[in-house]
Amino acid sequence: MSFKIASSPHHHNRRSTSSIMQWVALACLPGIAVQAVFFGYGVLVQLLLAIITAWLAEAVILIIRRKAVLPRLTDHSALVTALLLAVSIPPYAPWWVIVIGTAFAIIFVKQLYGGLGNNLFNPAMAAYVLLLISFPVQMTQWLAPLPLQAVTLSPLDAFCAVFTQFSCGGFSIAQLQQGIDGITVATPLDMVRTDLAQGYTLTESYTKPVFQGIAGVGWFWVNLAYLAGGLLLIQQKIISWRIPAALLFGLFTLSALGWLAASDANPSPVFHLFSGATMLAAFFIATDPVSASTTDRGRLYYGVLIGVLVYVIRTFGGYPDAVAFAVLLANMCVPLIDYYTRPRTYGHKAKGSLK
Amino acid sequence: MIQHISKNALALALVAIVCVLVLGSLDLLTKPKIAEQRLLSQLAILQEVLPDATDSRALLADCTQVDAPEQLGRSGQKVYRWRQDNALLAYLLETTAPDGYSGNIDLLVAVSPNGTVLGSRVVSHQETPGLGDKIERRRSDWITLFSGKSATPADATRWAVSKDGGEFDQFTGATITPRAVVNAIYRAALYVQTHPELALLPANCEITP
Amino acid sequence: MTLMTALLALGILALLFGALLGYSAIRFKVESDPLVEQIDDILPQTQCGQCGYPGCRPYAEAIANGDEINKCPPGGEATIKKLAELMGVEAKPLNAAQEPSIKRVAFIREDECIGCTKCIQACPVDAILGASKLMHTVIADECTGCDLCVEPCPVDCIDMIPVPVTAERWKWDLQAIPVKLVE
Amino acid sequence: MAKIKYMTEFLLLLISTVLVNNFVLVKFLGLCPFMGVSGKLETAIGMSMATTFVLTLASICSYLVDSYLLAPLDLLYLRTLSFILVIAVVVQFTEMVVHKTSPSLYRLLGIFLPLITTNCAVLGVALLNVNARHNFINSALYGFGAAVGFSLVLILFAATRERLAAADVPTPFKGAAIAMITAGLMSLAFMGFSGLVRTV
Amino acid sequence: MSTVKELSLQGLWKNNPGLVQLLGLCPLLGVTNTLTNAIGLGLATLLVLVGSNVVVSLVRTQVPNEIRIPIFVMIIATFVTVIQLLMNAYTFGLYQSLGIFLPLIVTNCAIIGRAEAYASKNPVLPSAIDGFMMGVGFLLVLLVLGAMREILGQGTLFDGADLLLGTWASALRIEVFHSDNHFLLAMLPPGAFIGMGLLIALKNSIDQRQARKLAVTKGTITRARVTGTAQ
Amino acid sequence: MPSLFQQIQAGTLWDFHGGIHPPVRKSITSRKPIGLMPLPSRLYVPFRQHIGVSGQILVTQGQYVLKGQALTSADNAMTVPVHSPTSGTILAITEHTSPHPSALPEKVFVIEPDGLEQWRPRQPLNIATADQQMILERIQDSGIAGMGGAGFPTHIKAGMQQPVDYLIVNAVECEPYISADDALMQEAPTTIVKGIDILCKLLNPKAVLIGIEEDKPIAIAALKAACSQREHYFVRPVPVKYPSGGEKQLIQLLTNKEVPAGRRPADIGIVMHNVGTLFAVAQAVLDDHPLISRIVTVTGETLLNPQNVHALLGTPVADLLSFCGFQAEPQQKVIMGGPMMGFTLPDLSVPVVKTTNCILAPSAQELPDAGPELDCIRCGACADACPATLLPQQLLWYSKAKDHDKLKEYHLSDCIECGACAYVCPSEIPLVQYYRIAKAEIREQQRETLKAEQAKARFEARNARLEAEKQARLARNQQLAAERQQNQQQTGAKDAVAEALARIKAKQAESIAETSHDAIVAERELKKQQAREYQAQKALKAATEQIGEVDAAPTPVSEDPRQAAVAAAIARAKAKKAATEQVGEAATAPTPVSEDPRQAAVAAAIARAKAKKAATEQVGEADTAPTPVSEDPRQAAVAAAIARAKAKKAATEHASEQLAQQEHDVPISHSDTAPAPANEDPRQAAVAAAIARAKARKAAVKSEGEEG
Ligand SMILES: Cc1cc2nc3c(=O)[nH]c(=O)nc-3n(C[C@H](O)[C@H](O)[C@H](O)COP(=O)(O)O)c2cc1C
Ligand SMILES: Cc1cc2nc3c(=O)[nH]c(=O)nc-3n(C[C@H](O)[C@H](O)[C@H](O)COP(=O)(O)O)c2cc1C
Ligand SMILES: Cc1cc2nc3c(=O)[nH]c(=O)nc-3n(C[C@H](O)[C@H](O)[C@H](O)COP(=O)(O)O)c2cc1C
Ligand SMILES: Cc1cc2nc3c(=O)[nH]c(=O)nc-3n(C[C@H](O)[C@H](O)[C@H](O)CO)c2cc1C
Ligand code: SF4
Ligand code: SF4
Ligand code: SF4
Ligand code: SF4
Ligand code: FES
Repeated sequence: MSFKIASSPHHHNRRSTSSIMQWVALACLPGIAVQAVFFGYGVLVQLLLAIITAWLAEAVILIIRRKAVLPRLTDHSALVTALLLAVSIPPYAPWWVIVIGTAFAIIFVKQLYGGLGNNLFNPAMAAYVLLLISFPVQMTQWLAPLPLQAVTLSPLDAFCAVFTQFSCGGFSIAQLQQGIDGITVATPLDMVRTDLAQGYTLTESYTKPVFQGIAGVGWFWVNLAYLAGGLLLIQQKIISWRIPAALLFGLFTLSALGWLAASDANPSPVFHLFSGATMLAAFFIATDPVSASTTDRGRLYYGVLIGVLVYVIRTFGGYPDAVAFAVLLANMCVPLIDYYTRPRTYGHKAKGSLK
Repeated sequence: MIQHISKNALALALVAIVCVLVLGSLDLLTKPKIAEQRLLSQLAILQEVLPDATDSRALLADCTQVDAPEQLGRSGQKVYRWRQDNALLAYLLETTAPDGYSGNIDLLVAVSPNGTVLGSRVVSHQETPGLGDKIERRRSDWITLFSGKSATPADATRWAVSKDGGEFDQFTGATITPRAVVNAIYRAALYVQTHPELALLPANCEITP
Repeated sequence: MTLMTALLALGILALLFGALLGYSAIRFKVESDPLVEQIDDILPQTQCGQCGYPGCRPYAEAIANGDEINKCPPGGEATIKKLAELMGVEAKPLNAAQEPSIKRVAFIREDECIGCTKCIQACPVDAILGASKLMHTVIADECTGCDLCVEPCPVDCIDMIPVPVTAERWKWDLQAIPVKLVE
Repeated sequence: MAKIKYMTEFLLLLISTVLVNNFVLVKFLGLCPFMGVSGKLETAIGMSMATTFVLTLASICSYLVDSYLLAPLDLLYLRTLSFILVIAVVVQFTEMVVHKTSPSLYRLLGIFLPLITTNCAVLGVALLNVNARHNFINSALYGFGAAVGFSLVLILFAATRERLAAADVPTPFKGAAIAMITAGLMSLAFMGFSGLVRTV
Repeated sequence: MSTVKELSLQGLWKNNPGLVQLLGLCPLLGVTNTLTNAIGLGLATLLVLVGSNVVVSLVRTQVPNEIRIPIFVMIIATFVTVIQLLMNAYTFGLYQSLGIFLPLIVTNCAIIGRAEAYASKNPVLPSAIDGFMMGVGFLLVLLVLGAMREILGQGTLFDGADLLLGTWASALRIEVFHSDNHFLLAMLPPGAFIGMGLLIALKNSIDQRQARKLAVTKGTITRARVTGTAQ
Repeated sequence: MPSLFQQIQAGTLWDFHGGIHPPVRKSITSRKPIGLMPLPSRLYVPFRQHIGVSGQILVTQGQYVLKGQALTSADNAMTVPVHSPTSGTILAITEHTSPHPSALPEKVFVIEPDGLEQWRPRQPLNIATADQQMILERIQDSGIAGMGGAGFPTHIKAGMQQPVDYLIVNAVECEPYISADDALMQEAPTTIVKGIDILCKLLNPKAVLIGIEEDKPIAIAALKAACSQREHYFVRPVPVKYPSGGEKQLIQLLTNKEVPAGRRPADIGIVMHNVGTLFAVAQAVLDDHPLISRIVTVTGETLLNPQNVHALLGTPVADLLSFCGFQAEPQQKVIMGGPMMGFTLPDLSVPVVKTTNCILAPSAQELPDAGPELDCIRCGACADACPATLLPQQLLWYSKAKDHDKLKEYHLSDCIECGACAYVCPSEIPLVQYYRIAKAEIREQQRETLKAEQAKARFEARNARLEAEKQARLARNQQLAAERQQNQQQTGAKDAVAEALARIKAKQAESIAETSHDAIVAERELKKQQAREYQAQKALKAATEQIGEVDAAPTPVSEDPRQAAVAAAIARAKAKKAATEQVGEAATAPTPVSEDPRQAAVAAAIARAKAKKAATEQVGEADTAPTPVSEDPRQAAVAAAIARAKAKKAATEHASEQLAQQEHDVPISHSDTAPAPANEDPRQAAVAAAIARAKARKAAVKSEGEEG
């Protein structure tokens, strides 16, 4: 008879890393669905491409590094990365954009640091920024939301558009970008930025068709869907409430201040909270456990920092949506935040207290 | 102690003197050449905008600074005047588009006194590389489109990007930059037309080193 | 003419600066800092000479004078890391090809020992005790495992044996526990 | 009113040097110490303090030398020579004084002082000040801002590298290579600040 | 002769100022967006390195210790200014595009580092060789990085060679591939850092492969070690 | 705001950070009566079953022992004896697999029971008349060590001189499965309360707090009833949460106090005892019933009849399991202790000891193996669960990187190895395992640095000595040369002035040589002294840093051994000097040593002769009465060692005491307080061992000769 040797504890609760990642992916689904409805099926094609690329890239690197491939592929972290990147880029960006982005995320930002858990930066967001500054044209190809689309695309069209930049019917992306009124439609955030830069007031800007609804057509619903998914994650105790709350708090406070000071030059807090990638960022991106702060106090600082940066860059910076930059900048600060927010260990005096 | 100090001091001074000697002599040798190079480089830009200008040195000297922030983007812009046989053939204006995507776009525009654009170049800008930077001559020919276009106050609709119904193409995904450039050039051309006294202002630019 | 002014200006400037530095060199003189001591404290004090110096202290002096920090195999990566930190340089991989092996101590097979005392002379830390012409023995606790005594022994009766594992020293290596069959 | 205008101008200058045109990540100045002394947080903090001190002092000194010695005498070609002389002397003098007067301070930043002479950022600040024709206050502020920007990224980078030290980085990338890539990603993040301060 | 070999090996590979010592990084990253810039700055640095090494080595015995550094930097600054003046006079375009990095050769840590570490301790000839080899090592890194970034970032090689060599050289410009979508990242600061990181990693992995091969052929035992297991 | 004491009296409970709620599974055994086991065929009683040093053996192989008879003696404060669990014969005193995760062999008494259960005479104490000293001695002599897990000698905790505010009785039993204390409380609440009474008499606390988890209603009722007469005994049901039974956690739970890091609860006026310990105390004092048995929970799905068993110490686990109907699976895990903190057994012959509260033989579905270890995703679940408010993911990170400084910064030493973090980790990382390895490495490294310091001192001393010898030789050579020159000059009949000069020179050389030699010797002494002081200072520093450890008796511990060490070291230095001088002379017999080569040769010959003689006979004598053959260095060494040995016995005792404590407790730098004795001891031991080996060899040769 032989005996098994193991080290204590001999008992584990059974929520595994891969199931956590699966939950995250699951919680994304409402958001993805709304995105697909409002902005076309391109997002699904992008998703497919991203996931395949992510798996391939991960597998190749693991094989080169002589590590077990299967356990690491099935932890599904690459899947989440791919998913979050795919929903961040314009749905009809050419196929090589998402391929380059995902490969960069997995290879450079994740695996070069040693793989899951070792990376300092959020892979999806680093890849997004890379794509944004490398291929600004493709990365600003947002189509008009469904109610405003002059031409609606079938799922098949989506494939054609992503791979050839023309719909199967032969419309170019530039044509597709034109709304029903023949005017190219940018995202509401971009529009606000552009119009303010052009010297319009917000009231003037809001008359445009993109701004129907609380925060622009479609975007409000997208954000709402991600909010719902995020609340599910909190309820499942997969993410802690601290980061999203702090982030939204930071963004809300600053934008409220700005709005109260000059409501015609600064969009309302609600607009900020429900535009662009705010909710996605708050619940899915800023909460990436690997690159976020891990201490309770640190998470609050980290969230507020992102919120503030988002507002500052959206308002004063050169980019319409600032989530990716803000997250990366905050990632940079995480080691320092973590270091200075260590909790007081049992039996030790609090740092700085003269007890 | 004094000895030690003076030894140090003298050593350092000696090295300094040797170095200065070397550099001073080299400076004397190269000074004319450098001055010439500098002049040439300044002329090169002017010449690009106004290829026909022959005696560019005179052009460089015949320069006045004007304060018209409304029309030329900021105050203290230089206006060079190209004259041949005492006839004023063209102005070269520094102008600035204040409403670029990420900041000011500095331009040099050559305009004939009757408001026809003879040439234009972007001198500096902060537009997004790959998107807004197609206004550079290095990146595309777009900026040369303006040569030969005339501008009158009545032309306002024509002087716009095609998206706004004008005759200048914007580039994909970036309308703001072209819009800003078009407007700036238009304003500069109008400014020349509405300010004939420009020709008479004394040359008062300090020569940039 | 400008050359003259240049010479004068910079010459005087340099003269002043030189004087300033010369003065402060005397005025603010400080004795050398005890770097060697600090380095020596980091070295493992095995005194094995594998670094190419006769003992740790000479190597410490050499490091202070700019030698590489990666020459001490017994110290291993940890020592290199600490030295790198102290000296403010990048840590380098260990120089020697082999990693430091598991800890060993010398053991004299006493019935073969002829008592020639060669090992005593070789031992850098006086960890060998014995009577001349009789047997010698190694005080296991004082032996640093440098193996310097192995070579001089004319009858090859010194072995380097792994330090025995005791419950206190035991390292919770699960692989090391034999999985036994019990009837 | 004018005061407010000045204050905002100063603030913008500071933001621009610290964040938008960060010396290390955007302008590529002072990279050697950025790479060299970022291994440990404590050393990075020491280096930051030393650099801040020297950088501010050096930009002041070089401003003085430039506008009261070189410019009047028309010796502009001696700029590099005289600036670096000033910097080297300032640095060495500071080091000696600190070494003697405050051993604790010396332990904190003494060993970094000699390194600063060869920090491009110092000479860079002096030259950029001259190029941008900053006045006295702006020169000092620019030097200070550059130093703060340098310190900020140095300290962040050091904390990051401490975490990196324990990461399971593939062997060829261990050490300098992954540090470079990290710096690259940091610089990627810093691109987010571009356009924050519009050139006036 | 073997010192020449050793010095070359050190400068070009083992102790390469850019890849190993991580010195002179600012110009290395700052001016490598085109190959032409890289060559220009590399050559300038090479000249300064050789010159300053020779002069430092010549005066090394006369220099009082506490003003050593000021003297060295002055020597270096002189060389740099000489080159600056010459470039200004004869390759004005390049002078402009190298910008501030030209005077910054003075503080290129690699140069003062060599002056301190080698030239101030060795006679003239080896110092000159050391300077040359280090300079060439540095130049090579500049070249590789410059080529990498230029190809990726704008699809060309030797863009703007005329700035360095005169108008005839614009013929040198090679369009490696043409595409509307260049990988802009390569031209921007992040690209410089990442490219450099990749180069260092490449060198490391070559070294490691070499070391592994060496270990196999040479065996590892360096010292007689008797390690029986008695008892 | 009521005072803390009022709050405690009023029954306020506090909370501690973290904690987990694993399924408890106690009902399997808690409602069943305690099983009584038949006598096993063999009992394996380890010498040492507590933290500390084992006592001196009192019995010999083959001896008949009575039930309760002491097998070892408690000759030292950190020692508690072990007793024979039943009457029978000592079959052997040998090595046997230890109940320790390492499963390394340790010394045991193997006892064959005779089935008669004959007790030794028993003398119960009258608690009313007995004084404290007597009670404490009785507790110690009865072999009582903490039964809550750590096995710390109870008499030390009970004999504390510091004022005690609260005696906390740990009846929490928070680990899943275990119900041994529960069963005991149901069975014998009054005895437990008597135990509390005894400790109250010893410690005189303001209040007694009995912490017990809410899911043990019967035990709570029983204890409440038993305590009803005593108004300062408070039974405090606490919420079910693991690890509320941890000492520090329970203190925080019941009193809202924290034990400062590196200190003992005693420092904040608290003493905690497990209920089992109190029961044992009552039995020992009132019945003179030493600790020879305990209740062990034997449970798990592979058992037909899981139950609490009253087991004799020394009972092999195999017997216990088969008593409960063990049906092993092919790949069976058998855990000694609970599922959270217990360790697996590699073999079932391991005996039950004083700290064994549970034997768990789960089926594979019941407690499945941990899955493959994935990468830490820094989710922070571990930090949320850690009762010590540590950052386990950070500790993991630095444990992997072997960054010991950082581990210290992140307070690895405050980890109580409760396993809560590993329980919640989604990546199934065996966190505790990493910490244990890291802790072992840190300990090892501390030992190494200590050793390195000693090695350095010795190396320097040796260098100084070699240098001195070289100087001396040089001086001699010079002198000889001068003499030769003189002779030559004399024969050559040079002028007198030169001759005189030469003489003066020679003389000078001589005196220089002499003085310098003396100086060097003195300097060497000085250096050694400095080295020792250096070490001592370091030790002192380390000691003050960790004052917590030594505070029980700080002065004697930190002072005594040092003095002894200095004295010993001086003695050793002298002995060594003599020894090495003789080695030099006798072994190489070099001419420069003596001026007259002939004389030297004679001396060498004598030495050789004596050495030969020594080789044949003196080995046996050495340890009893060293023959005054002063040339023999080994003898000198032996003599010195023996001389030292006595002078230092006290010191070594201290040292080993501390060593024993370190085994349990992380901060090893403790032993810095007595570095010299630690390195002194082995020397003595080595010589002794060598002699023993020589003896054995001689005996072997002899017997061979006799046979042959
Ligand atoms: C990161 C980023 C950089 C951009 N840079 C520019 C730019 O430099 N110039 C420009 O005109 N538009 C730029 N844009 C695009 C504008 O935001 C906007 O999409 C566009 O100009 C709207 O005009 P259009 O659709 O009418 O072309 C950029 C957009 C993004 C997201
Ligand atoms: C995580 C952990 C859990 C513990 N749980 C209990 C427990 O449930 N019951 C108990 O008596 N001791 C428990 N202990 C041991 C106590 O900390 C403490 O050692 C004991 O109560 C002291 O009493 P003793 O000296 O009588 O053994 C636990 C220790 C740890 C580290
Ligand atoms: C090395 C060591 C020294 C101790 N010294 C004392 C002491 O002086 N006084 C005391 O009351 N308890 C002392 N203890 C007992 C502990 O405080 C604690 O009760 C014991 O370790 C059991 O706790 P546990 O099972 O939770 O680990 C000591 C324990 C150890 C390990
Ligand atoms: C709540 C949660 C959020 C996540 N967010 C991201 C994300 O924003 N970007 C990303 O690349 N991966 C994300 N991941 C997946 C995973 O953590 C990521 O791939 C690691 O950063 C890779 O080391 C997330 C995972 C979880 C559990
Ligand atoms: S190699 Fe040996 S002698 Fe040299 S420093 Fe290391 S331990 Fe000491
Ligand atoms: S060297 Fe060998 S033979 Fe000689 S004394 Fe030492 S062990 Fe004995
Ligand atoms: S619970 Fe596990 S995966 Fe989560 S942070 Fe802790 S160690 Fe990492
Ligand atoms: S084992 Fe240590 S780190 Fe883990 S939860 Fe328990 S005390 Fe905290
Ligand atoms: S080259 Fe070294 S700091 Fe710039």
